[in-house]
Amino acid sequence: MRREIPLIITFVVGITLLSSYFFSGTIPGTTWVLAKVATDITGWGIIVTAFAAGLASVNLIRIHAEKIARKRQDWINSVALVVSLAVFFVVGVYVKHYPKNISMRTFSQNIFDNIYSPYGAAMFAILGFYVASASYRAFRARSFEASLLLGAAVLMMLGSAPIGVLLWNQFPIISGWLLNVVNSTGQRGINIGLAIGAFATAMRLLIGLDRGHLGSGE
Amino acid sequence: MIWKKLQDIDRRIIYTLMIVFLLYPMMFPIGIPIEIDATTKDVFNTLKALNPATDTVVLAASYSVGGAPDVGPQFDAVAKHLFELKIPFLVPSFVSDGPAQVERVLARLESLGLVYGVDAVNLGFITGGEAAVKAFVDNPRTVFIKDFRGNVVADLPIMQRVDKVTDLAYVLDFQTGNPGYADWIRQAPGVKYGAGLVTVSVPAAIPFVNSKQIVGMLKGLRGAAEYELLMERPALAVAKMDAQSLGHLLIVALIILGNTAHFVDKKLSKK
Amino acid sequence: MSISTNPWVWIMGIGMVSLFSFIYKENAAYRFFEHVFVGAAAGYFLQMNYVNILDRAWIPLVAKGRYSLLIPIFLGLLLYTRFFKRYAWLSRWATSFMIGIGVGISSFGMINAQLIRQASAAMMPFLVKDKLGVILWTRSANNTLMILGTLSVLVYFFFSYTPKGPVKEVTHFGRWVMMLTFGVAFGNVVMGRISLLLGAFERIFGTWLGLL
Amino acid sequence: MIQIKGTLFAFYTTITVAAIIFGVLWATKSGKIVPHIRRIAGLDAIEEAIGRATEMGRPVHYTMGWGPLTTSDSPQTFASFSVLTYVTSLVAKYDAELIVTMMSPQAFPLVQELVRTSFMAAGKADMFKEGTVRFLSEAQFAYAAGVIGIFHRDKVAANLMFGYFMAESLIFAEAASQAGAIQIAGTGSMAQTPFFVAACDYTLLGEELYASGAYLSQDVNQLGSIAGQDVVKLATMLFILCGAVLATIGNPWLSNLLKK
Repeated sequence: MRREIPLIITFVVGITLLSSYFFSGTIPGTTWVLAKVATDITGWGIIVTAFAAGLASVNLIRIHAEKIARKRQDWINSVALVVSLAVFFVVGVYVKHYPKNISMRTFSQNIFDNIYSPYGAAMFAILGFYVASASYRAFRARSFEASLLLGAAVLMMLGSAPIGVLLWNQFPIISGWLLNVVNSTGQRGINIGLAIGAFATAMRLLIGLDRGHLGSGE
Repeated sequence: MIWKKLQDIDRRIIYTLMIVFLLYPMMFPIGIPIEIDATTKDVFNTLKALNPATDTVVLAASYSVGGAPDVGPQFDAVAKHLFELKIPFLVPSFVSDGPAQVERVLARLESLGLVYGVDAVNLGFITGGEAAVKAFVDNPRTVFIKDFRGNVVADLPIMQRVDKVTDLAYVLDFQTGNPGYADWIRQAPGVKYGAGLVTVSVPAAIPFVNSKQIVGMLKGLRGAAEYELLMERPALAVAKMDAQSLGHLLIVALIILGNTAHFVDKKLSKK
Repeated sequence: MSISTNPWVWIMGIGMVSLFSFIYKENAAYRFFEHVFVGAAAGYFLQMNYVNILDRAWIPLVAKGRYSLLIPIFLGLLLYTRFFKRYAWLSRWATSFMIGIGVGISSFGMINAQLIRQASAAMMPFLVKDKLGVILWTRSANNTLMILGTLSVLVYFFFSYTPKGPVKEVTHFGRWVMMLTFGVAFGNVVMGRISLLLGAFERIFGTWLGLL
Repeated sequence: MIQIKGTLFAFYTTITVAAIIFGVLWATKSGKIVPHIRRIAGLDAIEEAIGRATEMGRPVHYTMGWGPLTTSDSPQTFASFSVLTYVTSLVAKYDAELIVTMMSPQAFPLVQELVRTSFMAAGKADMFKEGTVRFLSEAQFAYAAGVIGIFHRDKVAANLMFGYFMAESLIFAEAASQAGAIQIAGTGSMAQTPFFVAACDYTLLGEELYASGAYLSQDVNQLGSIAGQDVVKLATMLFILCGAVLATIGNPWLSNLLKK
């Protein structure tokens, strides 16, 4: 039973959603409208996910609470983590329940605009540096395949920046050809393969042939 | 010796050079001209051809704060354009960062005369990714219960224009990844769909543009710069394009240097 | 412009520079702001999910009597059985429910949007003629390259067959097409990544330090 | 129930593809077909990477990226589960240290369970600790910030990345390379593969991610499914060729069929 019920749940939910793409009307033998049932199920998924987020946060808090309690190395940082978690959570919940409290709203917008948003932007922007060091490090014409990678990348860079056309007016044309013809070709081939692989994986789960995720049979 | 060393420049030197090459043109712009791409014109012309009396547009805010420098300027430009054209737009967010960023854009437009709830609405965030896109497509009017400002969505005047997803003249989706064009294409096949993409997603999206599943596309910051030029209102995005150019040149130069060093060194050591 | 006097902007600026400092070396300032950021994001998302439960489950249940919502609430609560060894297995009901959604939602799109649409997009004429019947050689060459390229990539992805002889050459060609594709994607992305950096510089050197 | 317009062809394709896969799978199960999977270098390298980490006394880091369960990218997560099961068994065998960081709250309970039971199956239940599977953040770059912090502080020697990734891919790949870790990656996200190719020691391309479960476990169900996928690919190729030939002679039959 412990393994059968989860398999049945996956099958029923999966089949219902899949059929809703092909059929409209009611589910045979019931008065339930298929499209409505499918919408409900996806909506429920959102709710279950929200509960899962709570569970995952417990893990985060437990790891850091332990660090603080045992005064492990860097425990001050763990305090910072827990405090900022608490502030963001409490402020958000407060604003949700009292949306008319202007000073709290301003505070909430401020921590979003000056902590959450720019820090995310900073981490993302690190990519600007990494893309430079990665191209320098990785783009060596060591083999024929590596030369193809390198050549295509350099031509693309020269074609897509506004300065490229000033250096040689054919750069945007070459990069356009690479993007529309060569790139489309490769993407298409890989995409078709991926679609088949993903579909087969999904089908195995639907039928219950892959059950590694259910753990051992306890 | 020197060739060996050049093959392996300390990455910190590269980083420092990057900072210099990008900061300089930002402080002292050069003014390199920009050509406008056809996919950008598609977005512009699609919006321009709409009828303010009957048509409503969706500007989905699915861009994270991290990707905002690439996609945010597109959203700013298009929202401003819609406001000038007097075409009402709904803004649902499919990533949690969306609503707070949209709020800033709307506040700026409100100071210019936009009427909230009539011309535009910040619907707020809905979680679930692709499932959320599907939920919105199924019920664009009722899936958001309260908007980001706490109003009941169903009561807003703008919502009376929309009942089914096919009532929407155009969906323009600003995205930094997930959910994005692939999810919309799968879940909303009957909708005229355009994409404001983070530059990284562009190559993967090209096959869908060619197959007309995506109609109109803005490509990263450059797309925003082009859009600003089409509106004849060059702003922030245009200003940053010079820095882009120099950054590219630096990286290309580094690659050439590294490879030259690699080959010269190989040749010398063979002798 | 001059340097900002707004304390919020200072919190932003110092945090951003500290996070950036990682590229030179992992250090105490990075570590501190990393933890602040991870905490902030966790709190922010937790709050978002709280709002979701409130708006999508609790309020419709209590105010509108939509009792079917008891199902996802029950499933969501089952996840927490993990803290009680004896009942931990019940949490699989919830996870298998989510897996069912993933399976149902992905299968159609994979076949329809990805397999069929992409395969049919590859069905281009080998020879393209204009209205007068004159063969357009460039377009024909491009089309032929695209069809054969797509097929070679697919040949590379045969797993239960070890390529030999001419087929091996085809898989090589498939790999070359892929390498070019990856090069294109990488080169194209450089621009996007630089614009992120510019956005960050705008905040640090403009908003905070007032240099721009 | 009424057929929705425009989905007829997709419906029959779905049925046909599923039938081919299950048909070949059944034939494999009953021993009629014995598929041999061609070599996938990146997967062979996993054992070497874990062995090296053990020698150095430093941990192995595993991430499945976004790890979604309820979207179209979820099959990548499921493929990653198979790889993680294999990695965990190797870690147990070598007595190495494993750190799995998670971004997906959906997959988090599953992964915790998966790692715990894999350790138990290897008779090393005590190797599983609260910190083995760590949830860091649902926010993409907060997660990235946390992960690269761990690379440096815990001195990760091997970095394994399998699953659905977005922009954080290059942050991980570059930061781990600076920390001196050996890296193996596989993803179905087309846009990220180039970064893995450029910055990692081994990268699985495209569909190879979906073949890894079969390759590593040699499980008969998965092997049969891989063989079935190959048949579907062959059929698709013939289909494309026919379509191209028909398009060349100007016959619209196939393209009309597709619209049904």
